[in-house]
Amino acid sequence: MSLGLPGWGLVLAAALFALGLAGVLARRNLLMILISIEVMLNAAGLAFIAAGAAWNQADGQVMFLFILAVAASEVAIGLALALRLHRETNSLDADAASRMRG
Amino acid sequence: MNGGSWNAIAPWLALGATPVAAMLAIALRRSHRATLWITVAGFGAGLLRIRPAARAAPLAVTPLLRVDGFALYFTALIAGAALVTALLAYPALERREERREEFYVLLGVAALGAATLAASDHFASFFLGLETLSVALYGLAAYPRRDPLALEAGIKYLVLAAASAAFLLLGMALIYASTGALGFARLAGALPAAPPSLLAPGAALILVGVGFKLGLVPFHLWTPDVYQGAPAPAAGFIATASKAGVFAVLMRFFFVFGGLDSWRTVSAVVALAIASMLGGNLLALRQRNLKRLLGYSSIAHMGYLLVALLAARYAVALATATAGFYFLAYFVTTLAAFGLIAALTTERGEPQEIADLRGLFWRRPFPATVLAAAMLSLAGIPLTAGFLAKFYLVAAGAAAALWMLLLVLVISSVIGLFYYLRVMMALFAPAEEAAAPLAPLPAGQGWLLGALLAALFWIGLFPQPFLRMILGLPLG
Amino acid sequence: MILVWLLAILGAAAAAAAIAGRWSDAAPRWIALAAVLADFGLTLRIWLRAGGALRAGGWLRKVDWSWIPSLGIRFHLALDGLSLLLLLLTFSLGAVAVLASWRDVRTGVGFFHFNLLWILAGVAGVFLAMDLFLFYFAWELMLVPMFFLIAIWGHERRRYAAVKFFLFTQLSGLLMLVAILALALTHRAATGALTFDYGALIATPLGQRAALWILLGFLAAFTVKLPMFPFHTWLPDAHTEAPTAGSIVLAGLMLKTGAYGLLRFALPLFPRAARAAAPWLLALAAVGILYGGLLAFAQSDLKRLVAYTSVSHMGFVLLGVFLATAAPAGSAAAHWALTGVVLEMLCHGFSTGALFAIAGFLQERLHTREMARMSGLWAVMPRLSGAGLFFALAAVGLPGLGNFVAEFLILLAAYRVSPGLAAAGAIGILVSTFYGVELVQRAFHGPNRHGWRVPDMAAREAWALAPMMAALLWLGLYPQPVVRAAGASLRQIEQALAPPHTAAARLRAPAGKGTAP
Amino acid sequence: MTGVPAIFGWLWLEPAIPFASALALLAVGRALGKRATAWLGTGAIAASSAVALRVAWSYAGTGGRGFTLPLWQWFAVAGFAPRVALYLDPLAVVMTLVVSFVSLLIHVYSTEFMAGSEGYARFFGYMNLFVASMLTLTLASNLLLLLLGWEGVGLCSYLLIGFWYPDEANGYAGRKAFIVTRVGDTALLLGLFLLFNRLGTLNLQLLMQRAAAHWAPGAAAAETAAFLLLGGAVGKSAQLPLQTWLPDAMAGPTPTSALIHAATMVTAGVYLIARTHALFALAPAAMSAVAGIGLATLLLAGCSALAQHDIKRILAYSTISQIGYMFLALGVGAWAAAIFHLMTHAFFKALLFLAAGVVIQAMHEEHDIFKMGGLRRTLPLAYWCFLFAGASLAGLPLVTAGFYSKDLILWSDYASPLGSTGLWIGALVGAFLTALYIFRLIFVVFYGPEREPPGHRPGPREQWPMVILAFLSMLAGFIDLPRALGGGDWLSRFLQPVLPTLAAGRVTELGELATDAIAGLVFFAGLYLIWLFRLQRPALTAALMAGAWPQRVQRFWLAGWGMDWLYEQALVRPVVAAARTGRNDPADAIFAGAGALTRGLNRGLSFWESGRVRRYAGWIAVGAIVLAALAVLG
Repeated sequence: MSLGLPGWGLVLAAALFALGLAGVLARRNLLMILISIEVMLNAAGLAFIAAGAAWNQADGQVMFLFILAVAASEVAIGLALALRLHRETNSLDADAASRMRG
Repeated sequence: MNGGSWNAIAPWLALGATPVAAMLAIALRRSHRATLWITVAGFGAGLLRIRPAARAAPLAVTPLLRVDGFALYFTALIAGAALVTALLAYPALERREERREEFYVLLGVAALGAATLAASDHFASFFLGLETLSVALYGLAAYPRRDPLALEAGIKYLVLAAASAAFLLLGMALIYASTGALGFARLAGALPAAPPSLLAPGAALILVGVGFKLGLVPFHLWTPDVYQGAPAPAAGFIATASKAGVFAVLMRFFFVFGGLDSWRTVSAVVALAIASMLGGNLLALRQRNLKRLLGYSSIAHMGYLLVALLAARYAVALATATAGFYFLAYFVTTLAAFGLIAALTTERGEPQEIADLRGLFWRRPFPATVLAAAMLSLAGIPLTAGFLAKFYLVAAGAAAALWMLLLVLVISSVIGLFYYLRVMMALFAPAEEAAAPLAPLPAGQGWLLGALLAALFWIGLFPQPFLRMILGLPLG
Repeated sequence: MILVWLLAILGAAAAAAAIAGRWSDAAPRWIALAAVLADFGLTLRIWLRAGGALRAGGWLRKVDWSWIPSLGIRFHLALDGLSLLLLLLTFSLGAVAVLASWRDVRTGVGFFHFNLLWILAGVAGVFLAMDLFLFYFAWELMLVPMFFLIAIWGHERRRYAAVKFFLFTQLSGLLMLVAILALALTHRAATGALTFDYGALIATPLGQRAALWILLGFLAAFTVKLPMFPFHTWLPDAHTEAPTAGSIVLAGLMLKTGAYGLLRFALPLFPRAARAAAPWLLALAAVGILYGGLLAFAQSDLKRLVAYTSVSHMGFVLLGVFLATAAPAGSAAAHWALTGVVLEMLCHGFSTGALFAIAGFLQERLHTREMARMSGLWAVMPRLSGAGLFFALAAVGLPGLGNFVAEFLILLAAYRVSPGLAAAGAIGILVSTFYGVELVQRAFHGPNRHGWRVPDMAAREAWALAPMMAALLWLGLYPQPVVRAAGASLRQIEQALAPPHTAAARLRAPAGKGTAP
Repeated sequence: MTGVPAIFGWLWLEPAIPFASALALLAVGRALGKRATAWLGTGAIAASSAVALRVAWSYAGTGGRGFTLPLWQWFAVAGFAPRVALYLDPLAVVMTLVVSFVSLLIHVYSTEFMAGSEGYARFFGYMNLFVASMLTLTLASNLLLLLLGWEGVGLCSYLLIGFWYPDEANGYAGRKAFIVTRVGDTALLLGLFLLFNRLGTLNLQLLMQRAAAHWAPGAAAAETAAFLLLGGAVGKSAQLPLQTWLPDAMAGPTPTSALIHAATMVTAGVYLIARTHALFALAPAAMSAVAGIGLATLLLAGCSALAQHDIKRILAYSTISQIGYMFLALGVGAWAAAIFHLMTHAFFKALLFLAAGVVIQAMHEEHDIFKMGGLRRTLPLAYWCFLFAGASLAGLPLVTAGFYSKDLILWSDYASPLGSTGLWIGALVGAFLTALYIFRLIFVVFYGPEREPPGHRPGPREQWPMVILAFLSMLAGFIDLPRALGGGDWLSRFLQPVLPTLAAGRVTELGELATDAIAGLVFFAGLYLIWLFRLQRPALTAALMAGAWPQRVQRFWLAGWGMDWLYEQALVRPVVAAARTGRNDPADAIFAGAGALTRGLNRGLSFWESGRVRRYAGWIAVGAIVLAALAVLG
């Protein structure tokens, strides 16, 4: 089975996505979680680029730009919240923020 | 962009201009009251532009947006919800926060995002609307600066929403890869030729993103935590506007593709519906925190709405009308409930525990009546809007012969009754068991809640004008 | 128009009572009493002026307004002989309920009467509604105030009882909603018009399978409310824990809405399906009669005992209703059974309502419902005890009191359908003796072991009970006016039950010789 | 129908007057004084009796036709249209006369007897309600109205047995009576359903005509109907197997026992069968059952009467036994003989109870005959009444009413086509037992050493009714003297339009006179034996009772042949146990289970909400996988 470059691009994107997801699940540090999310988002972006390449369209790259912008704003707010978390708990442990449950 | 187009997207423009104006005003001079009025005026303008826009509809504005009756109806709901939220938030912010004005900015941005979703006709606008909404909601959820629970809510919402957005994007990418199209209309044309090996997982991943936003089981876990941690007005907005926007785009998806059959996700949606109806209600059963309880309740309600969505396969018009009416009823009800919590907020915090409300009826009949009516409406008891909503929902389900789902709906809503009754029981507990007194109701809030209460009964008793409006605003 | 007034008076009085309750405890009571009596008078006036119209059948009064045209829903009320009788029961027991709670309820008097009147409005709405949506609306409308009545003014386990009541009735109600919609949509599929009108839906062409399923939805609601074994278990809790007025209204009226639903809707809408389901329901009815009676005998709580007697008596009602379908269409037996059902509804309303009132009066004085704490009350309150004896005997089915006539008619029909059923019912009457004399013995006879010294029946209490005594005697010795008033309505139900071909056959064959298909 | 006496239009007054007075007494009786109560209660019965007498007077000249007095349409539902209507025929005339006059006498007696008791007005209220119901029963023109009277007398019986309610034992006896008789009523009710469904009416006259027209003798429907009616009769008349309630019913005030549990109500079963005799005539098996039940009951109860200590229980068993005779008569088709015995029994048994009441009052509420003795001198009137009534009961030849009525039955047993020598011999054994137990009572109570001086002595209002009844016990027999003795059998002839006389009997070796003579011998044999054992040689009794078996038999008979025990074990306990087990409503377990299930699910699901964001994310991933799987698979 020949996937071609776009096909391999998708496979790479999926692998990156899985790595990012694994990071979200495995890391306790909020910063690391944010970075992992970034990896997931960019994996999706990579998939768009690969798909766009396959169809010879620019749309995939446009979507990637959107994703970049949005990811940046997500991280901006994420960092702000991380800052507040650190100020309140003196740590960046995401599990520390688990007072609400049940 | 011709004149018609401008007219058609005027409501969105008004919503977009509102936060900008508010930000500018804040930059000039911080005034809570002025910011509120600017916001109210902006949302009001958006609402006022709905009717002219309807005259121009249906119309595609750029490949990204489609302005039709359906989009306008949901935009009106969202703008209305934002307006009410702003008014409700005012006294609570006044009492508890030192930086109050940015709340309105975030609210405006969120409203714009939700409204964009309602009109989006393209993966790009879908994604952008969703993220505009989400990013603003993180801020709203975590708004109270001294409240660790709000922070926790914000963090949880952010991490999970961002992760689920990644799922959504990956799903879109997969579909794009298999069809080469991003706009819904073109997608519909390209679907039959597309290989299912990417399509099906792609659709499933999109469902993950949507399911997260709607709080469907098993993507619901954030819901109670965020509802509890976020300030009551923000929680109310999350419960209403954000869900309506996402549901609207889902509905349009359905409409454009003539059901989900071509997406091979019907059984997935059925599973989500059943899990959400049962899960939401079961989880709420012994909940003592009113806001968490409302969170679980919203999970169940979104499950109910999926029944309408599935019914759209067979009875599109009835199903869209159902969704429209259901959201109307749900908006009024939920805003009344959260609004009441907001209105009774003291410097110490919100009256979140059900125990805080014990015996309220005997000393403060009006707020107790509002909350009781909201509970009855959520439970779908006659006289209230919720009853007709449920009636409509069952009608849609019956028209589509979804008997299994209806049975689950019936059983789960009876389970749901149990916790609504627990709230009522607390409200009407004997006066001598009453909890500590709550904050007095500001006069403005009283009127606002009174209006919501009146609407609750009005819609429940004389729904004809609303029905006519909904039926006059079709998808198209 | 008068029908709207009946409801409007109750609604307005409810609001007035709620408002007046802020200043005065007495005002809501008088407002409620006046409203209920006014409605009673209006209804009685309709009866007195009906004359031959009653015998001719058809609607005596009707109102048909547009309500939600988009959904084909109309505000359609209509009154015939059956509704008339049940309305009279509603308003008379409503007055008793107000009188019985005169001293019983001391907190939240305004809101209490608001709820009470609201329930009565809902019940009256059920008895009048001719649009299935409106019917469901009224059906559900009475539940919330009843929930409040139990949950706020009830006894020790009121919360449990209130929630149980609400969940049972809601679950079954929702199933009926699904069935109503399925019926309306089937009708739309067949005719193109979406309507919930009784007159239109009755002609819906339905396959037997579909009819059975839809009937099951209706049955769910009606048999839970009735209640039928094994769905009765909400009833003892609700009746026991409710305040006196709540128990009276529950037993006297709310159960009747279930029976009325069966008569008005379940049978005429689905005659063939009802016939198919009849054997099962007849069996459950017989089980219920015996089960309820036996459990009543075993209770030690006075109200709980009376509650179980309701299970038993409503078993007779269910038996009668489905005998009408099991008997040959248009036969005399069907008419006996249905007439018996109507009489049983009225008599059970009075006798059980009165027993609950008496239980309430006792509780006011003794602060207990445990019969072990009573005993020998005759010595201190002979008049109240005598009244208790009277109503216990009515429950026991003593000839001369109304319940006997009702049960006799039902069992007479049962015998024609199946002697075994009649035997079960007759044994049910025997079992009623067990609990009847047990009640009298434990509460009123025996030594005054606990040395009670309490006042005998007060004038207000006598005023509440005496009319019910008179009514039971009247129904026992000369029920003919009631039989006549209900006759035409029941005939219509029977006609709906007759499949078209047998209806035609009946025209040819001599009267009363119709045969079942 | 020309020439209907105008008084018949007032027939309704017979039950109505007692009913009205009962209502008045029960509603406002407490406000009345004792004097007014007594006047109202007794006066109403007197008025009713006067009407009965006047009606009977007029009736005598009508030649035995039946008259129906329709009062109102009870209800009319699709062909089922019972009327409230009274029916007058010779049987009804005899019954109303007996009922109202015995009632009147007992009411007069009661005004004194009950003077010291609580609830004077309540007593007369119940008693008058009883009389009203009993008259309704006897005058009813259809079975439904008859049932009304039937249940009404049952109710009054229940209320009067438990009249002294503070004693729980009385309440128990009352409930037992009510429930046991209602067991029989259940059968009766079914009988009514059957009759109406088959014959289309409940009107007694029509019913009998149609039964004869529709059913051949021995038809299954006729048999079933007759058996079902018999069930009701057996319950009300305390015959096997439902006789157990009557001895306990003696807990009621003695006038009640005299009126309800001896003279009138308990004979309602006899009346019912006589009333529906045309139906029974079509049901040979049922007839045999009636005779068999009668014989078995009279023997069993006679034996039990012999073993009792309690003066009223002896009389109760005697009543059961005597009604057994009536059933025996009915069973062989000697309808008039049954009614004749019903009448004479009403007189002498009422008298026995009234006299027993005097004894009990004198003995300070002592019921045990072995604690009495020698009362012959101190209570002469009671003694003489016992002697007269006892002789009548046991059938002292020629001079007592009981002799004639019982001999008519004995002879019918022998001579009837349905009769047999076996039945006759059984009945003779019963007569022997009767002489034994009643003179045992008389000898123990009135002879021997005086144990205790009597307290209360009867006043005139107690004495006069007893005297009148004593006369009737002796003389009432002469209204139906057998022709063999030169009599006119006036009663039989009066009843003949309703109750046909015996069909031509089998060829008999023995004539009626011979059977009479044998019965007389049996009486004297019994009298001698008990005289020997009780008065002449009391040591014989002691010697006899020293054995283990006689004692065992005595205990067995004392306990009424163990039937109470048997029912307790076989019926009462299982039912009560079932009810107690089910007390908390087993059906609720289904719903409690559903509730527990939802609570369990809630607990289970709540672990999901761990509060940890990374676990939440993990669930999103799991959900994504599940959804993708669902999408890919279908």
